[in-house]
This record gives sequence, C-alpha cells and structure tokens, in this order.
Amino acid sequence: MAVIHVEFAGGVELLFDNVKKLTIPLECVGGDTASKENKILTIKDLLQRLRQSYLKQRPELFLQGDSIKPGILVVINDCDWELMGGPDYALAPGDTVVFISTLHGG
Amino acid sequence: MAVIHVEFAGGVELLFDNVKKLTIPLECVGGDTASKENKILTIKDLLQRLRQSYLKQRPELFLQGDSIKPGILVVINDCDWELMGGPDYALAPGDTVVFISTLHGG
Amino acid sequence: HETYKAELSAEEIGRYARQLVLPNFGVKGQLAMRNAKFLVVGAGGLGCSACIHLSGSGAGKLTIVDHDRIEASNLHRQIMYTTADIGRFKAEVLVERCKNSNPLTLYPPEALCVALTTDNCLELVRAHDVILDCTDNVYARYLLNDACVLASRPLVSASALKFDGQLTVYNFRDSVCRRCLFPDPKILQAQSCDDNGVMGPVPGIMGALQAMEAIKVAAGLEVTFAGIKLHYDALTGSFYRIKLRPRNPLCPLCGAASVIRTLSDDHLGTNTCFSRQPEVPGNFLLDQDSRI
Amino acid sequence: HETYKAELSAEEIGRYARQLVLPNFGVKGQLAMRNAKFLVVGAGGLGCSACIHLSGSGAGKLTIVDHDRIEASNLHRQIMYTTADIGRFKAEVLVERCKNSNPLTLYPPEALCVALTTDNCLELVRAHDVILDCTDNVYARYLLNDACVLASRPLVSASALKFDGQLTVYNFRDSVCRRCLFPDPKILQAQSCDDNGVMGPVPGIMGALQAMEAIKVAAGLEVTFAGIKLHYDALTGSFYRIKLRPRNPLCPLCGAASVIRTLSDDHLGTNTCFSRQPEVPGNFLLDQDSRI
Ligand SMILES: [Zn+2]
Ligand SMILES: [Zn+2]
Repeated sequence: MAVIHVEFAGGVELLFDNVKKLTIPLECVGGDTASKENKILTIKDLLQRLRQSYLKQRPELFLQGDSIKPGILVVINDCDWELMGGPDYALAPGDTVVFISTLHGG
Repeated sequence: MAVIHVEFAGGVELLFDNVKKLTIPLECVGGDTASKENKILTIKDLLQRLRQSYLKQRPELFLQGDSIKPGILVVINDCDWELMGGPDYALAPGDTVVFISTLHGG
Repeated sequence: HETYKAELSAEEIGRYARQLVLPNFGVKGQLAMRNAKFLVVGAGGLGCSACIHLSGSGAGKLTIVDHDRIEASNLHRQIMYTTADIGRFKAEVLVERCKNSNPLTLYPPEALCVALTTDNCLELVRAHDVILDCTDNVYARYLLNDACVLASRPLVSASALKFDGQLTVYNFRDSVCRRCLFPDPKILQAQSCDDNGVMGPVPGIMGALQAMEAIKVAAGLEVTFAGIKLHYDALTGSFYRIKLRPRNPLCPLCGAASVIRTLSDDHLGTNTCFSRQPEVPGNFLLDQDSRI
Repeated sequence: HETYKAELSAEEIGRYARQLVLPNFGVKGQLAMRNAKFLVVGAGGLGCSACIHLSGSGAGKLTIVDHDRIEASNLHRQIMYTTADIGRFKAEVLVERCKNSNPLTLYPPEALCVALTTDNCLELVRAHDVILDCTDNVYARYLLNDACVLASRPLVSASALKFDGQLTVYNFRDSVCRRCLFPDPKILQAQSCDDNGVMGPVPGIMGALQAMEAIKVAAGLEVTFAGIKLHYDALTGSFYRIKLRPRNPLCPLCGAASVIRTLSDDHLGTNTCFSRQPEVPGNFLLDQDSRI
C-alpha cells in the first residue's frame, strides 16, 4: 500500500498528542472521494487531513486559514517546500513530510 | 544508467586523493566481463574495483587481503554491512556505500 | 595594535599546533582567524559555548553583547559561569573567561553589557566580519538579521529549546535571510528557554556547532550550512539537514523591492528584552513526581 | 552524605528550573541525575565539554580520571582550562571548575590524576553507573570497553580527530561492545589528535553530545545511540547515523564463548600512555603559506 511519512519536530508534535511520526496511506490523505476520482493529492490536502484526523489541540498554532502557520517550516524529502512547489506539491508514495517549528531560544 | 554512490569519511578519503564522494556505474564495478555474464555484483567486487581504479596510496591501510582493513566500518544505506550480508551483499542501483574510519582521538 | 598580522608568533604556533597541522586549515586558516572580527550577541547557553571555542581557536577580535546578569537557573547550561558569578553581567564574565583561556588574540575580547537596539545594532555589525546570533528572542533575532542584510554580513544563527536545537548561516553570499522564510516577526509565536525549559547540553552542542561554522566562514572553508538548516532532536537523536529555498525575490528586506531600508521597531514589533521580568529562582512548583 | 535523596531542595529547584519544566525530564529525571554516578575517563577536549555539562545538569557523582598535565597546545580545544593552568593536572583543574559551576551535587566531584590501567579500571567502573569514554588512544578505549562488559555498565563513547567526530553507546542492554565491531586492538592503526590535529570545536560538540546521551542513560530516557553510531564531518556539515550490527555471538569479550574474562594486556597490546612523549610546543615548522 502506498503511504507517506509525516514527522513533527521542534514543538509541533505537542499539537499532535506528542506523536513525532505518522505513516498515512496516500489514499487516506484526500478522504473517501479522492481515491475514487483518482485526484492528485497535494500538501494542501495533507494539511486538511491532519487537521481533521490528527490535530489534537489549538489548531490555530498549526494552521492559519488553509495554510501553515508562519514560523513552521514544511520540509518535503529534506527540502523546504518552497523548492518543491509549496502547498500544491503533489504527494508521491514514500514521501516524507516534516513540520518543524522555528526555535528562537538560546 | 544504474549507479551506486560511494563515500569516504573519517580519514579514509586521504587514501583516495581526498575525494569524499564517488558515483560509479554499477556495470563498471565488476569490470568488462561482469556485464556480459550478468554477474551479481557484491561489495567484494566493489573493494576490488576501488583498489584497481581509485585507491591512490597505501592500499594496506584500506584492504587486508581481499577484505576491508579492521577499523574501517562499511556502511550500506546507513546500515553496518554485517546487517546486510557483509562482503557478499549484492549491490543494487542507487545504493550508497560509505567507508568510515573508527576514530580514537579525544 | 591595529596592524593586520601576516605571520604567527612562536607562541601562537605552539598554542594552535593542532589546528596548524590540518591540511584543510593550516597556517592560512589560522591567520584568517587571527585577523577576523566576530560579534556574538547573547551570552547565554549558546554564547558561552560559541565564545570559548572561538576564542580558543584564535579569533582575532571577539565582541560579546548581553545586558543580562547571571542567575542561578542559568548555570545548568551556561557553562562558563560559576555560582560565585551570580549577579554579575554575563558579557563581562564571559570576556574574562575568554581572556584567561587565550591571551594571544590580536585584540582583547570586549564586553558590551547593553541591550541590542535599533540604535546600536548596525554600527556594531558593520565593525565586525562574522556575526553570531546567540540571542533568545524573536525581536533580537530579526534585528540582527536586518542589520546583517543592510551591512552585508554573514549571520551564523543557532537556537535551542527543550530537547531541540537549530543552526543555519543566513545572508552568506546568496543564502536566504530570516525574512525570506518568515517575513513578519510580529505574528510569530515564540517560546523561550526561561518559560519552556531546555536540557543543559543542547545549547552547548549548538553553540559549539555555531563556532565551527563561524570559523569556516572566517577561514574561507566551504560554508556548508548556508542555505541549509540543521535541526537536532536530542530525544530521538535525529539530525535533519534541510535544504532551504533560495533568496525570496519578494523578501521585504533582501528582495528586489525591499521596503525595509533601516532598522526600525515598525518592522520588528515590541522589544521584549526590556519588559521581561527577571527569573525568579524557586518559582517552580513541585509536582507529584517529586514524592516517589 | 551517602543517602539516596528522593526530594529536591529549594536551591536545587531554583538551579534546575529549566530542566524541571520539561515534561520528558522533570523532577523524575532530575532526581535520577541527582543519584547517578558518572565516571569520565579523559579530561581533554571531550572530557572538558562532557564534564561541565554533566555537572551543570546535576550529576550526583562525577569522577574524572586523567594523568595528563595541561599544555599550551591543549587550550584551543580544552575549553575549561586557562593559560594560568598550564602544568597542572587536567583532572584536578576540571574538578575545580565543575565544583565552582555546581556545588549542589550529592557528592563533590573527584579527580584521579592517574592513568587507567588493568589494575584500577574494573573497580572504578564498578563504582559508577554510567561510564564516559573521553580518552585519546586505542589502549584505553579497549580497556574501558572490556571493563564495562565485565562489570555490565553502559559505555558512552565519543571521539574526535581533525574535522570529524563519532559517538555511540556501547554495551547498553543488548547493544554491541567495541570488540563486536573490531575484536583485536593490537592490529588497529590509530591516529591521535596530538599527531594529526583537531579543530577546536569538534571535541566540544562531541563531548556535549556525549553528556546528553549519558543524561539520557541515567534519566531512563530512550537511549537512541545504543546500537547506532553517529559520525559528524565538520567540513561537509554531514551527520551520518549508522545502524550497527547486533552483538556478535563470536565476540571474544561479550560473546557466548568469550575468551576475555579479566582485564589483561594480553588482549590489549601496549599501553602507549606511558611511552608517549609530552607535547613540544613550537615544534611545528612554518610552511610557505605563512608568508602570504
Ligand atoms: Zn530575505
Ligand atoms: Zn562484544
């Protein structure tokens, strides 16, 4: 089964019940209708799926409207998502998407 | 073209003219006859290829007989080669093999 | 005393012998260090570790800026301070320690026991070659970032919180600045070590990594964390090495149509350094775990 | 003074406040640190960094073993020593620094200014809970490894050379020992920092990482570098995280048919600690680069 790997670091994991790693079947990212329609699934879809099924508290610290909250870096296969097409990046089986808070302490 | 990636670290690179990374076409690992015979290529073959074509000095610091010199860790795709079958591991396209000296300084 | 030195003394050769034998560093690298000026802002956990390594490795000039005084709750991570130093200015004590470690530097290290502000920041940055961000708040981090872009200086930035640390080199050649990633500091939610805690060794690790990158900048070695962000997670023992975007052409600071051309609180928000309450030792309430 | 302490004093709560607020560490972790005994062998670059972080984080007992005296060429990387300390025993000075940083530990830190030998090693290892290998030679590394297997103690081992550093935790639960990887030290070719050099921050980074792992062992956190070896390359900014083999059933030390049942030079080779010449400052010849 095609899956993607999702990781949380730098404090983002606290919003997800302290879970640092998830493995999500790709077809589950888009919900029921997606697989039927063979829809291309993007990071945007992943953000919605995370909000609906995994985000446990204070969604406003993870999302701002439909996009990611500023201060959280979205990393696709070790690259900043801006290098990969941003929210419209089409997820592929085996992808690893990491959400990392920018730290400001010292 | 199917290639493997070879890296040297912890001082092993000094024996290879200070080159830290090589990309070698898989069919070149075994030499001319190998590709014709569709031979399975192993780490053993890679060691011989490295000795014949890349090793620049003091081969006795890299090899002991046909095998690797004790003190050098052979790492296949982030795993100790002992987990992968050792010298008989069959190389696959895209593999990364890293040779790392054990350090004893402090 | 102001002269650029092109040779090492016998005493320097003895002291730096273990760096001089390194083919990738050698006399050339040591002389580059010898003549380089480092500005370190923040003398906390990151700054303690970064400064003593820079000083030890032969930094020609080291200026340390911090207006904070040492408190008991700093000592678990701020490794250059002793219990007897509590109440003293951090920058002053750290400069003493650096001097005692290495008296051979081109200039004596200098302490500035003041807060970094829009008034003093640009001049300080301009007077140095390599800038280290060892601060502990969003305001200072963006202020330093803005000054480094305006003055064209590389900014070696590290941070630490809880079990996590980060490192990157901003504004080195064509690498991103902080605002290319997140343009507006005023909407960022930030956590501080004081409120949220930090494991002692984490800032020590990150500060030493920061010194290593600053040395690479000064010595002309390849600067491998420009455009790359390192994230270290001590709990899982993971190191993420993230390739960052190129400079953002729409960046309000370093972009083509930049709107930020001076240091100003308009672009920075509130300077919380001045409003922060001093740490109160003993304000932590014992939980049930303490009665095992 | 010998009592296990099950509560933290108000002073301790103030000092460790930033670790106490961490949900993964908290009072439970701090009390575990408070009652743990750490043996650090080697007070060089790794040991300086590891010890000051262990002490700062609240190590209950810290014993530091090193028979070397401080030399000028140590100072660039051995961050806890000053120029005035040259000629003194490293372990003695490092213990002073740790005491000054943190006087609240259950036992005062202790310096043993002797070489580690087959005669004293096993007893020392048995008297402690967590062992840190901060040594600089093959002999001492195998001696400590053998003692840790014979005494069933986890060995947090780090090393540094040139631009590279390594870290792993040997003999923790079912993780490998050093001899599972390379059974015979007598045939190993080893380079030392003294002969081959090392960049100052590298042992600082590795020593702080080592302290972090030792704290995780003591505090009962998941020990993520047991059976995993970290390799850090400062030149390329790379971190390799290598999954090691399981225990080798044929290991001469920890294997089923082990032949090494006592500490003995027969299995270790020559103890080069005793034959090593002291470092001669100034013996480095200036090359052409110095005349740029
Ligand atoms: Zn920018
Ligand atoms: Zn073993």
